[in-house]
Amino acid sequence: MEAEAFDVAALAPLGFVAIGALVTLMLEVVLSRRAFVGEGVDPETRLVARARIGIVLAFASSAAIVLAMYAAIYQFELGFETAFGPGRPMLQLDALSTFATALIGLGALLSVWLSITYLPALRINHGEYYALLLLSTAGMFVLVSAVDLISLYLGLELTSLPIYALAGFNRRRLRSNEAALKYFLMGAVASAVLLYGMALLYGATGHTDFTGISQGFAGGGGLALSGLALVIAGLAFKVSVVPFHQWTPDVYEGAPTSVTAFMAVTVKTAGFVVLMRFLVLALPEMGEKVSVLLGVLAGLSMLIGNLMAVVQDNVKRMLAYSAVAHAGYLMVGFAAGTPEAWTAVLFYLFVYLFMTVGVFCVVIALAQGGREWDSIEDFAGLASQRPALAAVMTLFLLSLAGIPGTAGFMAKFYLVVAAVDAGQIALVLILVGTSMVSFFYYLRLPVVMYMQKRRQDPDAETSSSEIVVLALCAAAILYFAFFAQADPFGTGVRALDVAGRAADFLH
Amino acid sequence: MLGPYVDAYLISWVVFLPLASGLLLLVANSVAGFLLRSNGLPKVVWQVIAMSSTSLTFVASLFGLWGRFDPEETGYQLVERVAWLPDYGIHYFVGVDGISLVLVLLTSFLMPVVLLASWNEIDRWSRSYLFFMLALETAMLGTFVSLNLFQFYVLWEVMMIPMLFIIGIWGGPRRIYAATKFFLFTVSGSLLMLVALVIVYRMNFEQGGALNFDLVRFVGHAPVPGVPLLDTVIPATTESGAPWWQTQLWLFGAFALAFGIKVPMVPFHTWLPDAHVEAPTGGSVILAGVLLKMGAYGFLRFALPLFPDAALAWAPWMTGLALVGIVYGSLVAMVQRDVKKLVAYSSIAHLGFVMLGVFALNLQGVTGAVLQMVNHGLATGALFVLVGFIYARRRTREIADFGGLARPMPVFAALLGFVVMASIGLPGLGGFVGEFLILLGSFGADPWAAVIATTGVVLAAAYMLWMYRRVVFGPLDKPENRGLIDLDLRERVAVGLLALPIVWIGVNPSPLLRRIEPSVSILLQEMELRRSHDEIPSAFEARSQELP
Amino acid sequence: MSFEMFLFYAFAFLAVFSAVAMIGFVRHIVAAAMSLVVTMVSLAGIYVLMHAELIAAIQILVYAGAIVVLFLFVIMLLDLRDGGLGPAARGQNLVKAVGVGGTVTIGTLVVASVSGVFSVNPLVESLPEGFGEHRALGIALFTDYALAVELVGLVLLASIVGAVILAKRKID
Amino acid sequence: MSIPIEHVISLSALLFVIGVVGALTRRNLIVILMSIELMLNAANLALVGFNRVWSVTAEGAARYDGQVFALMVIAVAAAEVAVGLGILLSLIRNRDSLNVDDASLLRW
Repeated sequence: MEAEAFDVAALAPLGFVAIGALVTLMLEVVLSRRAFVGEGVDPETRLVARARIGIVLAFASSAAIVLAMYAAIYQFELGFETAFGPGRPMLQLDALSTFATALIGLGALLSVWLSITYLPALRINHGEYYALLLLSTAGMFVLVSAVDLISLYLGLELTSLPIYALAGFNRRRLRSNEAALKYFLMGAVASAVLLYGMALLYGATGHTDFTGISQGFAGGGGLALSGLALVIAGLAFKVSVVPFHQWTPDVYEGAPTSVTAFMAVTVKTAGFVVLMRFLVLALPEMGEKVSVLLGVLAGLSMLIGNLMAVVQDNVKRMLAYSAVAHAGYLMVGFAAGTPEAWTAVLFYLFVYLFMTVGVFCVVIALAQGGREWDSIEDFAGLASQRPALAAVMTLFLLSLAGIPGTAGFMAKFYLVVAAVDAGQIALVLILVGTSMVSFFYYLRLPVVMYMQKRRQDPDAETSSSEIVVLALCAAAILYFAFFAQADPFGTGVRALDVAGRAADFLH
Repeated sequence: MLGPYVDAYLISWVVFLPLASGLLLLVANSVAGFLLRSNGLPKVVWQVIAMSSTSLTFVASLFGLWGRFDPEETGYQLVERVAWLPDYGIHYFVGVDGISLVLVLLTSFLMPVVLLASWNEIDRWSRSYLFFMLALETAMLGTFVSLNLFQFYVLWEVMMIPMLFIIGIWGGPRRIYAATKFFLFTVSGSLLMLVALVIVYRMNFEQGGALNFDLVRFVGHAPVPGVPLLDTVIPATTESGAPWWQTQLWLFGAFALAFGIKVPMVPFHTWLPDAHVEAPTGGSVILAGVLLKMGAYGFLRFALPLFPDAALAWAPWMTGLALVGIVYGSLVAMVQRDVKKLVAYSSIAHLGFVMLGVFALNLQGVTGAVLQMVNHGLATGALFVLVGFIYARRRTREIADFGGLARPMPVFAALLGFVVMASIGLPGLGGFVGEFLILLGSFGADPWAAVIATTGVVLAAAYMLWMYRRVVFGPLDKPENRGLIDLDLRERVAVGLLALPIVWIGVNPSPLLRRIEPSVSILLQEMELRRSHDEIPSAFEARSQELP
Repeated sequence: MSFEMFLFYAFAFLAVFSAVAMIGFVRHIVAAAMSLVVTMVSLAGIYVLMHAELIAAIQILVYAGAIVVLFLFVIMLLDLRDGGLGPAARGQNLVKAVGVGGTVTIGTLVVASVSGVFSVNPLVESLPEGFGEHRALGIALFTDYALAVELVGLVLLASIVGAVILAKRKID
Repeated sequence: MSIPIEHVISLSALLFVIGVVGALTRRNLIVILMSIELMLNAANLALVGFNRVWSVTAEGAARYDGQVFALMVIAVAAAEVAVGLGILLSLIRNRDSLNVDDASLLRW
């Protein structure tokens, strides 16, 4: 492959968030210097000062992310298409990578907004939070454009290391420590497995870039196949597909909720996009075997995710298993492996972002007094006290369940159409059957919110940043429920077409 | 000024008017509070808004739809079609034929009556209640007029959400259980239908058709009368070499599950008594009056015409289930001690009649089934309304707690007697015509089925009259019953409004039949045309050439 | 057997032996860390044999010099009285047994498949001049792989920030 | 003569398996971390070994994919250990045990 001239502009999104991370680090130091002269400041003043600094940092990070998203969208509109690196292509700039970059940027942006009032509420308002979040976002930007095993591995580590730290960010809370530990240990093992798989692929094909691997892969052979299996296993861990999902419930529950929201949407997006690119570029004629393997993973994830979610009493845990189930739905698209399926997967990820951020935002809006209100009983009678919050929560849950009238249904619908088209009837039936199971647990929250009496009376209020996030997510879910493919406001953008353009990266 | 728009989009106006006023209700309180500087307006304001919008909807459907509907013309009328998700062949596509017309009228008629009847029943969150009722009306009307499979599915599922909340928030003591059960049964049942829809859609495409979810082929401005539904050739069995999931037998099964749960047919009926007993009066009436009709309507509109071979193959089984429903429903109704539960089980029996008529697959049977849907909606609705009135006075529905109500409440007794007669199918009232046609059709299809069904008629008379006797006659031995106040004007008007069409249909059913029959006969022709005899592929080609 | 081969097997034995010792039968955690050092150094020796001098040097610098020291530092910080290891690998339940078995199987598969694969691409006997020396590798690093080096910089930054915030003694 | 690549890869596989076994069976957190390091080292050995096979391009120029990859992995491993030990320390502050099984708040 002829390497293109190294175009620094192509790195703009990555550059913006990386610089943003450095700026927030510096800013925190400078601002806290000014705020805490001397040790004699009383704790109350310190807290207030911290909260103010946190807002400044959040704005700085938002600015960095918005710039990155703007750059990505600009690149997408212009239809850039280069594989680049200073010498040999490491990253690929194309519709898929810019689409995913914008999507991940959106997830990161919403997570930053979620954190503004949540961090002070849990008393973990430290500037490093935003820097870590931005660094992880940078890692995902690398991940979604990686066309080489080396950049894939580095992107993965850059994504994961900050999240390990973020998961343990609530240092006073044992649960948070343990979540971080568990995520770290299992993640490190998974990435070692992935690395070993990469080494084997390299050995079998003599290349580390995806196209080189696809040329060398011809015919497979035991070495290449076992390498492939290990790589898929390593990536499956990141997107929490059964049987590599064991970390999910504990980490979702233990990590601070804003971190959970962040990783639930962005890591999943990045992981699925890189898996997609790897499968399509490195295995152009994805064999029957790989399809069957992915199908088995999909079926297991749907079954186990949905069944386990039914018995959970903690909302975050339940959502973790539901995340496993959704990973299974997405894997159905992977098993189908047609261009329509890739489009459906990307659209699903897009919609999934709003539903998931929205749901976790409601959990965050309930947090107060340094404690999370995340057991199902904590939601009882919410509708009588905070009706708007209960209403949007119901909307998000219905969307996750895939009830018509929500964007979640459209996403599932496109997936089903693509899978039927590819003849994956067995998987579609599993999808449908497990969706029936999922109604049980998604329905529980609306039922307790609307039909039971309020037990506790926290007088928390939804902060304005949370209102913005909730309104945005709810509006998006309603809008894309009806206009996934239409353009009633004449913006010239139709969501499904955008996803289709992004999925068309192979030609 | 709006005239031309109203003309061109008549159905949409009817369908979306309730939802629009419902949304108005949601925002109105804050707006009014802001403008008038008050803490919201009294409940009666919201009730008046809801009442007037539903009444307007009824008037519009009566004069607009019924008035402009041309009984001479077969096929769909007043059609509207707007691109929605065009790349997937999904359109906002509505239109009415005789079958949907009467059901639309039934729905829009019941809604204001229900609101009137349950005027004082809801005492908390009444604005939300009215919103859910209005949203429910839009969803129901939209389902009846949908001519696009996808749109139908979406509305079909969306319909359950308001009902879930109506039962779950304003229902009786076991409301959470009942609401959840109702929702899970009906929503999960339809998921397989979605898969079947998608499969049919793909098959249509693979056979060279467009990517299309429209039920009828759309030519020019309006669908040509009698045009085939979706030009797809669906093999009857796997013998043609098709994979199992592309055969009519399986696809029909998926549809039948969704519709059968909704009807409800017997093995899937268990959600119904719970939902009815726990629901507030308004919910019960709508549930019995309209929602149950959705299942039978779905069979007529979608399952039969799309899968005629499978419908024939399944017909004996479905007839059997319908008969089981009739007999079982009647027998269980007989031993009920709770009036509402009794009415709920009688609904199962009545819907068994409807399904019997549908699967007679002949003109009398199907016409009778459609007519019976209307009758059942009116009569059972009135029964639930009356039960609601008595429950509001005594806070009990146990038959044993009553007795001798004729003395303190003569008007109530008279109206209940009338409605019971209507429900039994007394000649001269609506129920008689429908049941008679069904039995006639069923006799033509299978005499034995008609014979068994007749026992259902007898049983219905037995349990209804027995209930009536125990509630209204006999000694007035309970002291609580002595001081009961008779129905007031509002209540009399509500029941009277329901009684009016019952008499009208009984005396003069021909305006209804004149509109239902042509549509039914087209439907049956359609089925015959699409039967996959061996020459079907050539017939398919011929049809494709016929149409541009 | 050439001297080179002898050295390879010697290093290989040392590496495997100390690795097994680390996870298997040392009693004190410091001894485990020392076993890790031995493995690392043996691997460095093997790298030299395979014309990867720079890697060998870095292996010793980073692993023996930095990583294991970090381990020892933490061990010291924790002040473990009993060596902290407890009874050697006890009670493996079914899941773990399956996991281990699966991995061993994969390993065996790999080994078995190795011989077949390399018949198509035999070992290159005549390596280019100066293969694996610091100069050649350095040039490759800062031309073809410059982007990767930048990314590693970010990874290290992230880990520093993360480690500091997690391990800092006092936070408010 | 040079070392047969099969032997190098077998050694690497063996070390990897030892690492996996250690990570899965040991209960001491620090030993688990060490086992993970062992796994990374095994991968490095494979990368360097395979680089010996794919050492020249068709034109005869040297190729360093594997060795560069190995270098990156060494750096990343250091970063990983730093974060891992950081998590360990913050955990130990709240709970005085190094045993995995004591992490019982969250079910394993």
